[in-house]
Formats: sequence, structure tokens, C-alpha cells
Amino acid sequence: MTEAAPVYTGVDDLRRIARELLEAGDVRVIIGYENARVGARPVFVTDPADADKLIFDTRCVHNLVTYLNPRRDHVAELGKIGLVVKGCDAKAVAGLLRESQLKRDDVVLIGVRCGGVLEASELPAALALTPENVAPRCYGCDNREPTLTDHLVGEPQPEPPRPVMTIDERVAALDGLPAEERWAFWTEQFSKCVRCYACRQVCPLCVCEQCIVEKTQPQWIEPSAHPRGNVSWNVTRALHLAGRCVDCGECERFCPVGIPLSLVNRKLQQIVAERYDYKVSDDPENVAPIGDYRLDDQQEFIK
Amino acid sequence: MSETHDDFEPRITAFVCNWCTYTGADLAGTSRLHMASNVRIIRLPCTGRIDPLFIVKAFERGADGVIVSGCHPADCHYTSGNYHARRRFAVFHDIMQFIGVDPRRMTFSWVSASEGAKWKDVVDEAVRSVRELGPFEAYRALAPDAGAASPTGEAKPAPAATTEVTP
Amino acid sequence: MNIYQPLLTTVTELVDETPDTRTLRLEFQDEAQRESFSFRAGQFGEYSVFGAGESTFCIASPPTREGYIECSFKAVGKVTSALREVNRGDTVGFRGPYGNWFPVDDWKGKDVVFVAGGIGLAPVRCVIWNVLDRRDEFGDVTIVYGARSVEDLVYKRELEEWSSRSDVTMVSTVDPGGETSDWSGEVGYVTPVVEKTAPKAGNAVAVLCGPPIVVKLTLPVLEKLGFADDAIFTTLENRMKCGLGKCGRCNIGPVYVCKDGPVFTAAQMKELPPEF
Amino acid sequence: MTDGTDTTSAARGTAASSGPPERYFLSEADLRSLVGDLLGAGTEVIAPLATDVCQSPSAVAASACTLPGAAAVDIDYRPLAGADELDLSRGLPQLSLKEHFLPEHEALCRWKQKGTTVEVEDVPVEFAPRVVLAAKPCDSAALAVVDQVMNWDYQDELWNGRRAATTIINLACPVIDESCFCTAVGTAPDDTKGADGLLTPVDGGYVLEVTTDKGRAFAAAHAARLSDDVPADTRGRQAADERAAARARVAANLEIDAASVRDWIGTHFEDPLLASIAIRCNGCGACTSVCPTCHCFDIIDEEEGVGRGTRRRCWDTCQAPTFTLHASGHNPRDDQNVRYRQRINHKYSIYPLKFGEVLCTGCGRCTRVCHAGQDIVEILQAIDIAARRPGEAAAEPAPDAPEPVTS
Repeated sequence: MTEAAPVYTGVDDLRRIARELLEAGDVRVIIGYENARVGARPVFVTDPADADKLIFDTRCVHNLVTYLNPRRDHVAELGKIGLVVKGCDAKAVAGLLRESQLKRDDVVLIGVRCGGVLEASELPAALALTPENVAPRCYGCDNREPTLTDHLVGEPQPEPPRPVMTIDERVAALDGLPAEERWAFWTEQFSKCVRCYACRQVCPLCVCEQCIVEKTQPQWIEPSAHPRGNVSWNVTRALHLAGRCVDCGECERFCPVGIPLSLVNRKLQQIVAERYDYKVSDDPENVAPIGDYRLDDQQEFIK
Repeated sequence: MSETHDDFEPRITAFVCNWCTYTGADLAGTSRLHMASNVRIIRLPCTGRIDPLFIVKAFERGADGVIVSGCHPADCHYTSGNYHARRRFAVFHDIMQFIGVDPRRMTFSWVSASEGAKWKDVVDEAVRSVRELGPFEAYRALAPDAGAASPTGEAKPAPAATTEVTP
Repeated sequence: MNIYQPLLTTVTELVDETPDTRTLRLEFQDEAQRESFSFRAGQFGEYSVFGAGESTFCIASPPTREGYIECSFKAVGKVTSALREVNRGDTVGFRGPYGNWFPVDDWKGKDVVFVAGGIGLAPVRCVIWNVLDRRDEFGDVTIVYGARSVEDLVYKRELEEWSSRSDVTMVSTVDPGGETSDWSGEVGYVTPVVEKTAPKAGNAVAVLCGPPIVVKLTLPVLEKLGFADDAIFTTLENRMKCGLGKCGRCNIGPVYVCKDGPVFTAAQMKELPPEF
Repeated sequence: MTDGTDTTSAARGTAASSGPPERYFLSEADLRSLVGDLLGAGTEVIAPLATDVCQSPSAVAASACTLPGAAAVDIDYRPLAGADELDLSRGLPQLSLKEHFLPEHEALCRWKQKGTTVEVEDVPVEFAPRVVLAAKPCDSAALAVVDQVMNWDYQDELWNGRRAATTIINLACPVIDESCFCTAVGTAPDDTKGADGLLTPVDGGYVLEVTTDKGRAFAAAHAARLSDDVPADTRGRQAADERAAARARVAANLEIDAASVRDWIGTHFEDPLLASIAIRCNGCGACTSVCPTCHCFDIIDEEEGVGRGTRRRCWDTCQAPTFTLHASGHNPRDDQNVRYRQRINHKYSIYPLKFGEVLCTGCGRCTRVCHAGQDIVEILQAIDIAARRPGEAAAEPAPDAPEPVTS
């Protein structure tokens, strides 16, 4: 197996396409990645001359689809968007299309062939992926080459390395514990929550005009950050993403107190996979499992 | 956690649909079936209206167990509310189990308007298993004033006590 | 007792002003508090229903009527909806008075013009009664008040009382289409009615309060009539939680509505950054 | 407009320094003994503490929780259980010291309601004495800055009570990275602002310098553990050198003129630099949660059952649309650029205008925690250039458009 280089191929094409789209007026802004003072970060390129700022390497962790979220008025104001998407990001675009939060013609998608990204983006230079530094979600990725795109750049990439411990293994480890220990584990993790709602804000699929936590009549979720309110919030956040979560990991990456949200998210993916044979993809026609049903769905837990 | 808590009367909240289970529970009453009296019924139009958050809220407010019950498949007054609910509760059931809630605290059932006797069984069984599990102290320990509301200003109450178990 | 702890009051009267607006009269339960409580016209408080939370309104009764305070509110949010449900005898929490006030004492000998739209009459009413209770200290008193419809006019009995007084020029108006068959007041928006009423600006101050659009459109009219920027007073509102300058949300640029306001002159408003 | 500078320093926890600082030496072992003395006397000792990310007794759960390659520990200011837990090598805690003075949530009062009668129960505003050891200077300085607003005409007794009960001994900062900029906003990696003393590591132990009456009382109470053997040419010089080197390291990151920045922001409300300042910002509010000076809060009622409950204040964030949303639906800050501008404005202009101090101590947490790349160092640099060298502003990279660095 060949190992992916830290900087992916196709960056020149990416820059050229971005420049052409801007010059032709097909889009008003290209949202991609750039080098920042520390690490890589999102960039909003509006001037074709700036297209050369665009990069794509293993530090390009961010799911930029969050900027297509209908709540982002200040981004929408910029005009039609051209967006750089990895395979996982394209799944989020499909999610928005599926839920009528976005029209296909309102965005130009520049897909990049991806061989995985790093766990952290804030590094001075891109690194080759290793079991120690690879984002665990990249392992087993089924969409390294997005299909929901208007342009696709780069060479096909090898599979990313297997992380030291995969997310599935970690979920399985928790599944193997007695219930009391799982409860102790999760209540301890959730008690760290400071209720900044970063997880919600960065989620490309948290699209509600008014989040349940902001509804006050009645006050469904207690707003202060004590463990009881935190459990309600974190369980609800996860449930609302059931069958919708694209596993981009942004909620966990942005969490300022390090709650391992990807484990809950992965568990939900496993649940819908096992029960409803559902896998999230970048096909907008692939109906999400919650909000859908079959007459013969499993009901072994119902008396 | 296997010993029975004899002197403990579980508090159980039941979310039931208006058309089937509520009528079934009513039938159980008018038929004078003897059953446990630990259940408070909250009537909703349809199981499809029961947000899993209701169950979380019930635990928050001190319920030791929860029952969710509605029309059998194919019998929904609104055609498909119970089918939608079935998927939602399946996911909820599994994820609550994952975070460590004993699934025996959550009973899901289909009870039709004519199944007064089944309702009695569901209630008795739910009360029996919750009684066996004991009060849901683990959830109550999450309350903001339950643990360390220490006057020194320690911000975070201590995490819930852990039972020492080797995996 | 810390600064966030409310005093307890009892609801002694309630008036449904319009289908969605209610006035509560509150009396402090503690006698010492009842005796010692005082405030100035224009100040506000934090009113609470226990379990629902706190909400911010001005004190709508005048400081010249002692022993109680009144507030008027529209039931739109969680707390106001809960306040809409209270009955006579119920307990309501109160913290205050907070903020600055209308410099009524400085207006002695001057004409006073009041312009209000909709529920904006609540803070103005406090000043109106304050002035009327000390009527001989002031010159002409003119009140222009408008609402969307006859039904939406608040303080209806007081509007009648003011109309019937010979020492007050009272002009009521409702938006076109909002009149009833027996409506005897003006029909039209507040701004043109102010222009038509044309109060003398020479030795006068104006108090203006209402929805943002009324304030925005009426300011130039008052200026045209000759009112100087520092003779026009208004009261602003912003979302508040503490009322004490700490919770950090009511500022408009460097100005905290809760501590530097809520009363501002038109001159001060022009200095504010465009963020309200 | 009310003049906001009339705060009562007496009401504040830490009395202003008087007289020259007193200096002592204590060895690593002495320090531990001192902590032991405090704990033995029942005094809470808070210090940056590394805790396993997962405290579960199960190794399986612990390994499941820890991301491969990530640090297996959370660093937080926490009460020490024993003197052996003290570890002065720890870096900047995730959350600032603020959480021990303005907790994430705290009761303001409790009520019981029966029929028409309500009983309101006070919450205590006096707190048991406690000591914070090895506080980061940027965190203690933040407390002194926030003291101003907490005593703006109305004294916040909950804040003041905790301030008064707490003796804070800083540690000259051992962890400086590219996001630190304390020296640019008037503090320093060896500052004692907001604290009562400072520990500086030297060979064989620490130099303890106490700077306030509370600090002197602390030194007096622990005299047995302290020696005054701080020769100016050895330990004294070493401590001074350490401190000067740290200051220089931070200063290399950012240098601005805070007064120019303050005035420029105040007069350029709609400048494009501010108007499009937050294009990549997700409005997540993580920056305000971790910030040692962000103190904005919400007040909410939470019921504990029928007829009883607690009125609490909890952290809130100016980055959330609901922060300023009116009941009518109108929102004066209805756009993320505007909300982010408010944060910058509040910190570097509004607060300095009102209270004479920048509402920022340069800890850099907001930059580190922002995975979308909102970089406060870069933003302040751009504003400083716009304010002091407007001619260069166009040529210099604006916050939105830094030149790519070749990697």
C-alpha cells in the first residue's frame, strides 16, 4: 500500500477552477482552505487573483459545508458559493439537499480526492498520516472520491492508515462495560460541558431556525451547565443527528472541553446501520432513516 | 443491583396515545383489574407525538421508570404515527442503553383499546422490574444541588459515583 | 441578600388594557420596603414570576403615587406570558429601580409635549402623571398618542380623563383602518398627527416613546417644529438580564442602556453607533 | 452618562499592593509541605491539575475515551486532594480561573411557592478561605479586570465574596506559545495583577514574592516553610532573568498600542475591517467560554419540582443570536460579523473607555480554541496597523486575507 503524501495532488487544478469560476462570475466566493498564522483554516476567496491562496493537504480537516447552513446569513450575503469538498463533506451537502435546506444550483462543488486528514489542523506544515496522527474517522472511509461534485481534482488516493484504536473499537470497548460504568463514563464526560453549543454551531446539519435548547415555553432543556441539563442536551443533540450525522467530527473537534462526541455519533450510525441497513452517503436521494419507516421494522424492544 | 427494594414504590410515568392505550388503560380500570398504582399517565394524541425528550424530562423530574405505549402497527389513528415512533424509540432505546441507562427502566408497548388485561400486565411488569432496579438515584445524582454545592465555590459537582467493576 | 435577589410584591390590581396587554399594580409585601422604596420617572425594574424568570419593564406608575408600582406589558415571551396568568393576591418578584430618569425637575416652567405609540405609552404615562400631579409647576401639557386600532389603545380610562381635563391638550389617533364607528379621535399615524398638532417648541421639552419606526419618523418632525436635540427625550429598550450593568447584553456601543439609560436625549441618540 | 470608574477597592477581594514586595525562597519539598499544611488545616487549594480525560476505573473506558495521539489529560484548575498532586509543570488550563469566581452556573436565590405565598431563600455570599497556587498570571490579572464591572455601582457580593476568600499565588508562566500576547495588553507572564504573590522557578525550588497584604499574611502564616535566602546575585538574578526572558518571548508575538486600538474601534464602527471581521466565525461561543475575562451571563429559573426552584446565573455568550434577541423578534445584533465586532469592541474599546482597562489579558485561549481560524493576534495586529499606520493598512494583510505561508 502506498502512503499518501502530506500535500494532496490537484491543488493547481483547484486554484485554476476557482479562478475561472470567479472570473466567469459563476460564483462570487470560493470557500476553501488556506495557510494561516498557525495551521490551515477556511478562506473566503472573492478576488480571482487570490485563488492561489487555496491549499489542500492533510491539515484540511474542516467541514466547510457548515458555511452553506441556512443559518449563516453573513456568508449567504456574499453571493453564490463555490465550495471545496472532501468526500465526507459532500455527504453533508447531500444532507442539506435531502432536507431542502439548499438548492443544488445554489452551489458549485469542487471535489477533492482525499486520502485522509490529520486529527488536528493547527500545525505549521502538513504531515504524512500515521496511526498516531490520523483522524480516526478517516479509517474505513467509503467516499474518498466524492460523487456529488461539479469538478473533481487530484489523483486517486490510497487508504488512510488504521488509527491506533478505531472509533468502532472504542465504541465496542464501551459497549463491553457494565451499564453502571458506561453511565459513570458518560455522565462524567457530559458534566464537563459548558453549554457553549459549539457542537451545534459548527454542525453542518444542525439547521433548525430555533434550536430545541432555545425553546423556553416550555423550557425543555435546562440552560445551565449542571450535569442533569448537560445529559439532556447532549442526548438530544445526538438524537437529532441520528441517521443524519455524516461523521465529519467537527462537533468533537470544536468542543472546548473535549467531550468524545464522535463515540455517541458513531454509536448512532451503528444503530441505524444495524436496524435499518442505512449508511449515510453523498447521494441526496438516499432517504434518511428517521422520518421514514418500513412496515416490518424491528420491534424486539416493544412489548 | 439484583436485590429487590421491597419498601420502594417506583414512580413511573406513562406516555400513552389517546386512541388505543389510553382507552385500553381505561378499560383496565372499568374492568376493575388489580394492578400496581405506581403509574402516572400522560395522554398524548399519538405515539408519534412523544418526543424522546419527554422521557428524558421524566427522568429529570424524578421518574424511576417510563412507559411509552400506543396503537399496534397498522392501527394508528393517523395511519403512520406509530411507525415513525417505532424507529425513533428504537434509536432512543439503544442510545440510552449505550450511555448506561438500564433498558428495563423504559418500557415500550403496543396496547389496543380492547387490551385492558395487557395494559395491566405491562404496568405490573414495568413496576416489578423498576422495583428490582431500585430508585433511579444515578439520575437524581445529576441534580445541581445533589452533590457538591460547596460554599467554597467549586464549580463542578463531582461526577456520579462509580461502581467498581472489572470488565 | 445579594443584588440579584428580588423583593416580593403582591398583585393588588390588574387591568386588561388590550387583548394582549395587561397592567399590574404591585405592592411590596414587606412594610419597611414599602415605606422606603422610591424611584424617579423613567426608571425600570426586573419583574419575575418564580419558575418563569425575570423580565424588564419600566415602572409605569408615577413616583408621585406612593405605596405601589405598576407595570404594563404585552404577553409575548415566557415571563410575560406567565405574568399574564397571575391573579390578584399572587406574588411577583421585583428588583429595582434601575437606570436613569427623565429630568422632570429641570422642566419646571416649561411646556411638556408627550408623544407615544402603542405600548410605548407605559413609560410616558409615568412621566405624564408625574407632571400632572405637580401640574402648576409646568406650562402647557400636550399628549399625542396613537395605536394601531381603538382596541390597541392602552390606559383607555386615563386617556378619557386626560381628554376631559382643560389643562391638557390630548390628541388620540389610530392607524387608518383601526377606527371604530364611534371613534371621535384622529385617524392617521402618530407622526403626521404630531405635525398637524404642531405643539410650540419655544419653551418646551418633548418626551417620545414608541416602536422604533415611530421614534425614527417622529424625531425629524419634532426637529422641524423647532425642538432642539437636547429637548427631546426618549427611552430605549434592549434585552436585559441583570439591569445592573453586569450581564453585558444591553449595550449600544459603549452605552449601557441599563446604567447609562434607559432615558436618552435625541442628541445622545445621535451619538450612538447604529446597533439598535 | 455615569462615570464607571467609581468602584470601591475595599469591596474587591484583593487589596492594592502597599510597600515593597517581600521575597522568600522555598524548595520543592517546602512547597509540598506548605500545601500539606493548608490541606491539613482544611483549606481548599486549587491548582492547575492534570486529570485523566477519563476517570473511570476501567482502563478500557479510559482508552476508549482518549483520542489516539491526543493528550490523555485535561488540565483544569481543580482542588487538590493531596500535596503530591501538585505539579507546577502543567500548561494553561482549558478553562480559565474564572470558573472558580463566576461558576458556569450558580444559585442566586431559591424559592418555594405555596398558593399565593412565595418564600425566597438567600444564598451565602461568604465563602471559606481558599488558596489558588500556580495560577497563570493572565488568569489572575483577568480577575482584577473583571472586578471593575462587578463593582460598577452595584457590588456583586457573590463575585466579591469569592475574591475576598481567595489568596492567589501566581507562577511565572512556563508555557508560552504563538497565541500568547499578554504583554501587548498591559500584563506580563510574571505579573501579579489580581494575585497576591508570584512563584518563580529557580535552581532547587522557587522564589516567592508576595505583593499584597493578603500575600504577606500568607507568607507570615507559612513562615516555617519559607527562607529569606534570596541573594540578589544568584537566586534573585536567576528569577529576574527567567522573568525577563519570558516577557521577551511573548512580546515577539504581538505589539500594539492599546490606546490607539481603543480609539480606532470606537470611531470605526462600520469600517470594512470590523464589518467583515467574522466571516469564518461559526458563532460557537467556545472563545467566550474559555476566556478569563468574558463575564456575560444569563439569569434563569430552574424548577426542582412543583412550587420550588432555583434562580441561577449561568454563562452566556455574545456570539449567540439569542443573547440580544428581543421578545418582539427584533435583534440589534442579527449577524455574526456584528456579534464578533461586539466582542472585539467590548474587550478593546468599550471596557477600556468605561473602566480604563482592556478586557483581555492575552491568554490566547480564544485563538487556540477556535478551529475555524479566527485569530485574535492577527485581528489586533490589523487594527493596530489601521490605527497607527493607516497608510500601510491596505498593503498589510487584513484578518481575512493573510498571505499564504509556503510550507
